[in-house]
Amino acid sequence: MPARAERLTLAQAVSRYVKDGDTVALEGFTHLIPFAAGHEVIRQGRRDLTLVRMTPDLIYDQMIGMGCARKLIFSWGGNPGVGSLHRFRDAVENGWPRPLEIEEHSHAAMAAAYAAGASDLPFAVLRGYIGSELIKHNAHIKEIACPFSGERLAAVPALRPDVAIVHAQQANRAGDVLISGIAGVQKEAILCASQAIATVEEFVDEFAHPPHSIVIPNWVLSAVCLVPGGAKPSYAHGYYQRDNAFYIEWDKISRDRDRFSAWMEENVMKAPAHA
Amino acid sequence: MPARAERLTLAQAVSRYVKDGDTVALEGFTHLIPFAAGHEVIRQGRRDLTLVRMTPDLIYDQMIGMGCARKLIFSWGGNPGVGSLHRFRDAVENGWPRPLEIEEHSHAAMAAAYAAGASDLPFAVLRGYIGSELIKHNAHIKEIACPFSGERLAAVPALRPDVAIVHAQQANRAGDVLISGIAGVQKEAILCASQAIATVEEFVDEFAHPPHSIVIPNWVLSAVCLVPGGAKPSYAHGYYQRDNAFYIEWDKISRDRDRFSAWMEENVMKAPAHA
Amino acid sequence: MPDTEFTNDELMAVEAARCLRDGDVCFVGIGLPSTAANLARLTHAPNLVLIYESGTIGTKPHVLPLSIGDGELAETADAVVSVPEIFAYWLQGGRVDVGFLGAAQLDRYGNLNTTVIGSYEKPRTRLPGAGGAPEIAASAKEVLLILKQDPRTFVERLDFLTTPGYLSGGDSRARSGAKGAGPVRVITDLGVLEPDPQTKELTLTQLHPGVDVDRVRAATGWPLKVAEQLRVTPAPQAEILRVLRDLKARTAAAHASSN
Amino acid sequence: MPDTEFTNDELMAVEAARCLRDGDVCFVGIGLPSTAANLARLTHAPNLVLIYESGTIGTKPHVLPLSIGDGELAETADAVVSVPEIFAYWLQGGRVDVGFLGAAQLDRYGNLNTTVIGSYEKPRTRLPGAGGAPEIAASAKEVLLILKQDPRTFVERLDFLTTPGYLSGGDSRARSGAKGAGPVRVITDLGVLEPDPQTKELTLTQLHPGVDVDRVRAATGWPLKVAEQLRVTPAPQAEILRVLRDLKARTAAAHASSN
Repeated sequence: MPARAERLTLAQAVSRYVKDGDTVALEGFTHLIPFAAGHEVIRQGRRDLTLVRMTPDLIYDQMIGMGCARKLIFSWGGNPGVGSLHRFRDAVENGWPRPLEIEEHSHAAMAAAYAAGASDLPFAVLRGYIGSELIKHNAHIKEIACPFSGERLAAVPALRPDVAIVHAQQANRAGDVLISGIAGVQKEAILCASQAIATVEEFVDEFAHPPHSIVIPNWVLSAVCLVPGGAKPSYAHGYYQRDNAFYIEWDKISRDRDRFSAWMEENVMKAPAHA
Repeated sequence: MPARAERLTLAQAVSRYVKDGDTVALEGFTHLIPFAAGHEVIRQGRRDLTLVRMTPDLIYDQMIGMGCARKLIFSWGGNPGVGSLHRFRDAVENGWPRPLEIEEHSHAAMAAAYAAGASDLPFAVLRGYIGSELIKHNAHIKEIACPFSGERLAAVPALRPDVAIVHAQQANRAGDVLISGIAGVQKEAILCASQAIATVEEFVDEFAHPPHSIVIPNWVLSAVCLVPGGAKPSYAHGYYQRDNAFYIEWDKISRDRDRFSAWMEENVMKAPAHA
Repeated sequence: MPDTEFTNDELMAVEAARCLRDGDVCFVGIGLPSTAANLARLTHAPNLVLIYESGTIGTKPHVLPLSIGDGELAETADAVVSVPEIFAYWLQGGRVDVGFLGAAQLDRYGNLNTTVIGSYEKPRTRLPGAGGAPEIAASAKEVLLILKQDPRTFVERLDFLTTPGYLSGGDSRARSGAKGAGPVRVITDLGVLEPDPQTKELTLTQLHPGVDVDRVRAATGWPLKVAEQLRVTPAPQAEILRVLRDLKARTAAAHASSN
Repeated sequence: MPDTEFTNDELMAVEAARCLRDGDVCFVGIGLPSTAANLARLTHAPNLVLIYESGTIGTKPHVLPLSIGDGELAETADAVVSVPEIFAYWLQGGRVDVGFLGAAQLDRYGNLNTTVIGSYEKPRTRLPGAGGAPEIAASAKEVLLILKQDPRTFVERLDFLTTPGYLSGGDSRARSGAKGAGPVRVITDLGVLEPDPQTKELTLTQLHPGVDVDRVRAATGWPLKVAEQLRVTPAPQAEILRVLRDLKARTAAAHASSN
């Protein structure tokens, strides 16, 4: 019998479920990026994490720059609509603050790898990587033949992180979680992980079931944490919009190591944990 | 550029898109079974069809009994909650009205094969058929090794029917189709087929987006046909309930070849086509 | 019927319901399994999570569905997903604690036949086939079998092995790659059989009230192993019988008026 | 700016929009592709179907999204699906007519680099990486490339082949298993390049107004093939420029007030 999602503070949930050396997936495809949870991981000083995310975005740029990560599994590492992720680049190009191993995929492969993990399959099959040199640099991309036609396709290993963290709009009293709008790979991230944490904007008595919404049952979640604004500066459909200005500003903040460190000290390290 | 769903009568749609010898999938998992479309296929006298359906249900019992089918690809061939499909049994056991070739799967494999077809993959992988003698009798079940772990899994070929037919609650003016409630494998059936026909209960100006609903865009459908009651005696969530009494009665009607033939003549062959 | 009497079907449903722990995730089929699972949910296991293969998760039907995809299953569900998803993410994904299965034939290792009587190519009786059973049997953490016991069902040798139990016994299932434990209990109209911890051969461990071992042996098509200590199934309590009969009456009334 | 003048960016957007046929299904990225696709939808191609990789199908944003997953994309979509589904059923499934791509480097066969400048292990510049590009390039029926032309971008030899164009030219793409036709047009700030029907080498076929061949050669890192008959890009009509500028103004106003 699975445990029911427990209502914890974010600090409790991170402390209990995210350990040094874990493989951790904070998902949310542009929408509902779990920034608050990532900041809590930084505050709690986690190290040697393998970070998994299709689009590392600012949250992984911050975690990488703060030295949390040993390895990154990803498919597109830019600042969307702006340019580079400077902390990611500094780690890859110069090993600062520590060398970062990378395992690099395409979006299609990573999405399929999450789905394979959720399905408890060891690998995913796709028409992928045709002609791409990524195959040469990633031992986790192999060829597989169709047992019926002989056709050659690409295979990638399933993603099976220790912990997945997502942000969602609502939880009900039972701890079921509602995601509305763009749902990305959040369901797959939750279902492929050993433990899953959801932070939510609010608790409600009953879901209104807006169009384009999905419900994640409480019994596939380890913890649900109330964290209003937990996706800022990304957005939460129906709650607040994306802070595009901050994404542009991040380009300046993150370009310089000292300015980055000072900003993180001021805005993350000294910020109160969500109670 | 794909063609947009054309609004046709059911007779026109079947006449245009269902040809003798075609592989045809009428899907709907208990809910929204496209009975009216199946009846139109019978009335138009199609022959040598390969019928694909997870649960053949009464509609394929009728099509098999009327001699439309050369082959059946399926995973559970019973009368749900009642017992046998007598026309299916008579075809398999006695070759009446003609021999029926069968390709038999489990539900999990057939669902995965539909999804593989929708994904334009040549095969699907699953943890399936462990210990089952179905493997010995179905050349379309093979073993495949994980290229990373070496683990052995089952593979089945993707389903790629010539035509898929589904029934849905609503279409809008553009020809987009709304399915609400249990959605089964209808989206996959539509997307894995070369042509797709949807029959609908009604045309509406705008969808209300009830909970648990999905929208199929008009540009993956060949035709949309107005057929109120088109799923009877199965049900259409929000429109009418399942005619359980008829499912029980079918056991008696279908047990005897003559009674079956008389019933079909009276209730299907002489019934007016939906205009 | 007075509260203190009960039918075999009622006893089977009550005994099967007793096997479910509150909070279990249960993959349910139509018929006795659905009755048992809903009975458990309405009595000692209010947090039982019911999944039907039509894609409804956490459904709480007020009356028993007659088909696996009845509308009320969707209306009262926490989530409704596609059929490919229910089999891939939820069953194969290892999220199901208990799967219920029945069969036309069962052998001493709990292997099941729902495919044919006679040969596969020229069957004497063509049965419905596999449905979800092979993967439920492989992936659910535990399987409960519910079927009436007679020598045509409990056979020395299956005509066809549709769905794996313990295969050829011993560690053969463990070596097969199946993730779940297999059939941990067979609940019949005469008693309960459980696999021997070593050989995995189904062994009579419990008798229903008023049934003796000879009667069970006579209803079994192989030389039946019998446990040294036999339990007797407790008679259903009045309260659970009342809930069961209410559920059945509600169901009958609802379906009679459904056309 | 008066209606008769226009910037290079505007010309690129207009020229890219012209390539889209009404009713096409278009897999769109952020930036110029999104501008071009929405411009086409608001002018000659009202039935253009826009798919963003965040899972929005048939979206009709009133203003241009700044990220691939802006809320308005979901609000105005015909359907919103998961990211695994958008890549499996819709892109890989062969439902996309036109994919738009850009890149940091492009070679004469339309192969793209978005991964690194320098070596992969010790990159001089680490770029964002593949994203959806390799599978868009392989699976979309046609690919349109939009990028500004200069010798650092249009290179003799890619530092890294992230995404396939025509690979080594000739029939090498056809033999690769890629289902789509590949990059049928490269729209730059100077003109348009198209693949030679046989060799698949990108060939200058069209010049923007006021640009001459020498200027394009100077902006190209390989000896550029030039078609015998060069077309000249028609200047944008006043109406399409008005629509484009309205769209951009609406977008700027919306995003300025979005915090």
